[in-house]
Amino acid sequence: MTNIKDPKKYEVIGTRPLRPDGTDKVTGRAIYGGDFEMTGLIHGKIFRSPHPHARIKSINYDKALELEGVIAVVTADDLPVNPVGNIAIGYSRGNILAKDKVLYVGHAIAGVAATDPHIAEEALNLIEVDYELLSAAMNVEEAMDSSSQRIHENSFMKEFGEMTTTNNNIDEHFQHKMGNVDKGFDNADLIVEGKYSTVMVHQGYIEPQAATALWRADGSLTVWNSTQGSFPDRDELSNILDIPISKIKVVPLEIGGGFGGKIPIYQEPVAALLSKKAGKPVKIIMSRKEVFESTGPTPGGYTWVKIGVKNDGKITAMQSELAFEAGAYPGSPVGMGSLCVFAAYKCDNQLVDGYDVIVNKPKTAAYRAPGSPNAAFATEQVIDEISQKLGIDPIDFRMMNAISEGDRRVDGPKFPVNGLKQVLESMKNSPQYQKKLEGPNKGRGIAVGYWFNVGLQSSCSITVNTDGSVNLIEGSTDIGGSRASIAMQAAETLEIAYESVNPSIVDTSTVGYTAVTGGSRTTFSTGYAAHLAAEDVRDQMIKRASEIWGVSNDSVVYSKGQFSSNADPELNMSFKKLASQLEKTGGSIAGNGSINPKKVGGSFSGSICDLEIDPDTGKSTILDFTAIQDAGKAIHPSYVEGQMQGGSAQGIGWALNEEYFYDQNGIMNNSSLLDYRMPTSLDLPDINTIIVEVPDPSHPYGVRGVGEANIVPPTPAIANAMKRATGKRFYNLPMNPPAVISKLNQDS
Amino acid sequence: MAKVFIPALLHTFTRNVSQIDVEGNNVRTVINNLDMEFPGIKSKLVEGHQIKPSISVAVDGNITPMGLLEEVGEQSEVHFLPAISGG
Amino acid sequence: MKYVDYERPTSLKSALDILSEKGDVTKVLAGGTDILVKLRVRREQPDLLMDSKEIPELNELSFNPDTGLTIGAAVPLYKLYADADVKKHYPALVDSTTIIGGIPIQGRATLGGNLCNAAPSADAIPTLIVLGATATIQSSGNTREVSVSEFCTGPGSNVLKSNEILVTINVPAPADNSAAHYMRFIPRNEMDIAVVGVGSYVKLNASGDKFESVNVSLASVAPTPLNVTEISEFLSGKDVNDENIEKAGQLAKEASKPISDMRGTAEYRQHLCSVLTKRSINKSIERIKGA
Amino acid sequence: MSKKVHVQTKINGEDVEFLCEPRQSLLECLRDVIGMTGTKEGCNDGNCGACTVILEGRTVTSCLVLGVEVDGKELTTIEGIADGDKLHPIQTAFLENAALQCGICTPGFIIATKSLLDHNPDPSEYEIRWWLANNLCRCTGYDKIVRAVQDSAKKIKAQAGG
Repeated sequence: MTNIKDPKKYEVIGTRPLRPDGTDKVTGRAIYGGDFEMTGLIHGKIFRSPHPHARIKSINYDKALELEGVIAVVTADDLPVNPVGNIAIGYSRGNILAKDKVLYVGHAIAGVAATDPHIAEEALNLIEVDYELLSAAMNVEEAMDSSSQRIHENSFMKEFGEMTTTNNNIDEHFQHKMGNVDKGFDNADLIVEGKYSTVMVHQGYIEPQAATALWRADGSLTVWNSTQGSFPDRDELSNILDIPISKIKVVPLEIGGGFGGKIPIYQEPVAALLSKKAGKPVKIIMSRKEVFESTGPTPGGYTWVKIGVKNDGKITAMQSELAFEAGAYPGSPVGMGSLCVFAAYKCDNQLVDGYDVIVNKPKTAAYRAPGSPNAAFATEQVIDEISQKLGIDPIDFRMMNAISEGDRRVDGPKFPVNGLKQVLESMKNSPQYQKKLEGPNKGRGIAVGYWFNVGLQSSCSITVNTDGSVNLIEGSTDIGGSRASIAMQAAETLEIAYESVNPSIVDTSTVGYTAVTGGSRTTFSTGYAAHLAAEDVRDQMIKRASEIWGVSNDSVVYSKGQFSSNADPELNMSFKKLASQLEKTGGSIAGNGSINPKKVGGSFSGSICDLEIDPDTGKSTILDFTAIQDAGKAIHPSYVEGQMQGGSAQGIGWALNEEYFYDQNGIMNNSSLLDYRMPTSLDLPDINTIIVEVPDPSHPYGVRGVGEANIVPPTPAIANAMKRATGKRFYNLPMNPPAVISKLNQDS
Repeated sequence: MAKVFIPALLHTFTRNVSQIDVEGNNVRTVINNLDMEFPGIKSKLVEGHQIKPSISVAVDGNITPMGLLEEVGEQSEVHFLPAISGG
Repeated sequence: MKYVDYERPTSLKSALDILSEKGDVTKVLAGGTDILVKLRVRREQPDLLMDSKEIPELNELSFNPDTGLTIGAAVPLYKLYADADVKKHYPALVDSTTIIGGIPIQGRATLGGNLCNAAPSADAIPTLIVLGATATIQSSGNTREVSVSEFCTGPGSNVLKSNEILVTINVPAPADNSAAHYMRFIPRNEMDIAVVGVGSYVKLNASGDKFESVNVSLASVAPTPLNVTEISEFLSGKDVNDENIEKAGQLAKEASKPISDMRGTAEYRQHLCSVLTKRSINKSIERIKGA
Repeated sequence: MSKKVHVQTKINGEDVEFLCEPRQSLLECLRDVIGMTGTKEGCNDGNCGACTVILEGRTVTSCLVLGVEVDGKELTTIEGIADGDKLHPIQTAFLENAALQCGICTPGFIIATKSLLDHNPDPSEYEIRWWLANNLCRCTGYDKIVRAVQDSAKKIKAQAGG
């Protein structure tokens, strides 16, 4: 276990250097997925289902093929045959190109490639599909009703991986149990419960999915795309197309935002199949409508929470039931929601049940701490309700019940060292919380949120240049400035200037396996791998110095870029000087780092929101907002603040105006950036940030991933502020103006 | 003696025992010994000679990619959790 | 988007010739910020796009204290709300045109386009209606005037025949003791479509304590922008007081025929009709008193 | 058969000619016909601002302009903001204030900021947020972008010896 260097003596970590890829991004030279060009490139479009649930009786694309300029058309028949009994691969391939049934509006049915995008689009209108319409289940309540149409006819509810005999639209039931909740509720003085529902929302990245695929005559496939994980894409392409990994190379280009939504692949296999038929590279860029209807939003659903507490504020029992929309195929984040729903609070009696429910909507994907915001929208309001009833300050009440190191999570393992209490203290002492909020129709709400963060595999290599600079080769695609935060860790370990580290993000054939850019792991795991690669280089340089000086390896000391030897005070050489002599003294030096961290510290975050309601129109204005988060150690503070501000903005949008609005035919009406209302610059105040630093001992520099936890508390904090401003508890999202007015008119 | 925690959904299988001390220096031997106490539980946790893909194993609170090979210390705690992917 | 031809006539005559020859398969293009969106989703599929931006008569922007304001159909919004006379005499037009779309949209979009697009939620049409504006329409050999309140015939449709083009929008000279105002409600602070929009025009008597004439027009609560004549009848001659303004709000609510959609429920829109009508009338009164 | 139109325009001070079909937007012509991919596409219906360029002195969303409409007109795109290899103060300010994370919206914001500061050299925070409201960003929450615009105004004033 590397012990953490004394943070006060860091040279590079904690500073705010310019990111290495910045110049290209502010001059328009950076190449994103859609910017990729290649000789012989043709363009693809995808034909998608207009129905939420239907059997495909026939597909006819003869007319499309005859259109001048159209080169190839593919359907599910062009995918490998699914081996009998392997349900999982059937689901994966089914979401790429529908087979036998379409399960949501926007479900891909066929791909067309043509000499230009307009011709490909016209060809879509010449494809004829014969459907047999089926009734659709559009939310968890409808889908869980036993009378509802089965979406996957022969699937049975699973419990802990075991198939039960229950045949309904619930794919999996999760359960965590600790102590005895009934006993806990019996000796509670006060019990508060509530069912809180959220609606499907989208990550909202501004760059639509874009990918180009070239399937060569020798059977090798190269894909250039915007992605959150080039290696996971390679694995999934191999899985779906049934070709060996050795034949596939994924070249990640710059990515225009993802937030979890660009972890899965969608058009890459279709572009690959079209390229195979056409013998040319095929580029497919999604329209904004396709991004909304055909990628992976985060689920709606409900979270019911019941908490028992003694009059002195001690929690005695906590129970929850969560049911989230999986979308058309299993795999909603209800498992993660079940883990986070009570994460912040210590209690020996807990029972949590989670249901992963299939509905006729796009298959959900990760969206920044997936599942945790949905759960917190319930828990943090029930906690707020209790603190109001007991007359205890909401931060004090949370402090009294906050978990600490060694307390058990509901699924069993003990919490490692964490910064929840420090976050709560910072919230209490924050300028905003200290400031009085007066006047009618105004309210202040607070909430806390948790995300457990993940480690997963990362690999880096570092080569030393003759001028003393080093090349850092890594595989983590850079969404939010992680090139800088990873290079800073390598520079700190090598004790050279940050500017001497040239990071480059390379394709899947040039660096060791590196998992997804997600789960708040990039600065944590890939930074750790860069640190190990830097240590490897340092040790080799020390050995080389000992050989040049003819002294023992142990006598050589390296500090602040200088090699010296205890054996002879005269001996002294800079990193730069030694680097210039490598060729002549045995050859250039390259170091490697590979890590799959077992121990990963989670991150707690808090939000404070002051808002004002216009009682006539129901419109709310955020007056002041503060985000607080435990970063362990902020490597590049500007980008940590950026994550906190970005997560808060998404949380505010989620709370106030964002929703998938479906009509009664199961069709999304607002699949445009006009009517899917994400906050504009005019809708948000300045977002204050307070970084708390409780180092995670399982990382050489104490880093905790900060990418996700910050999106969890904004929605409940806003709901708690709404309660103070209107006197009403909001059980549904979004809390948009019509919802506020109908709440205000409820009893007056 | 490692302290093994039984997942809630398997409690009906273990006569409602939620926690039991089991001999074993790695996850494989712990599960084999557990199966002696509660015959058939192994088939719930292991497939072929690997932990089931839908399950992950945590030793002392850390989810391990090593599965059955992960070492288990004298005072270690072992949890079987539903596998969840990154955020 | 289907293949389409493009022509850019530089005289009104040549434009009218094109329209009389193939007007039924032609769409007149001004700013394009509405039309291009419709073409891409194939709500319209013309064979020809005729660009009107180089036609001199459609680019006129002039004010005469007696005859009022003449606005060419192709004048971009940013030019309109930057014009000194418009800012001075027609602040309600500035209210409307500075909130259409956003800054880049206003760099292209035109008042003529907003009117011809005839969206029930258009922000400029209620203002033109309450100001009593008229539209000058020409075809080869014929010119006619249509009151803006009759111009829209349904969601996205208007009175123009296929051989006709909108040349100018004409707004009467402002009367003494009068003012107009436009406001809308949107969930976001920008980049949104009116859930409800209200244009109001008020003319007070000399002493300012009685309404002489009032016009109120609503957006997004009927298939076309709605001219609430009941309010004009009720308020004319009435005292200027909260009770009468409250009643006007009630009349607006009753006149509205909103639908429920992704931007708001019918019930919520009716509620807003009364709230915004009261606020807009009061704003018009403030403008008179402030002048 | 689809006929193409010959368009002559001036982009970032240089004469540029190209052929395009009337249905091709200015955005598509810049990116796919001329090969200048600095201007980005986020929605193709004027709602995100990622495709903002300056046409005849006004910012416009180039996805709602046709290529044929810029014949004889003058354009400024992100590729023309820097002065050779010297970054414009706005570009430097965006980097120094970490006002971008993924960067897809950055070209649109820099163009909109340039146009704002040309029209209003010393804008208030409200005026900045109003002028930039057509440019959506999902990563930053806008805070550091507003700081970068304020910083740009100072840098430009300093550069002009103001």
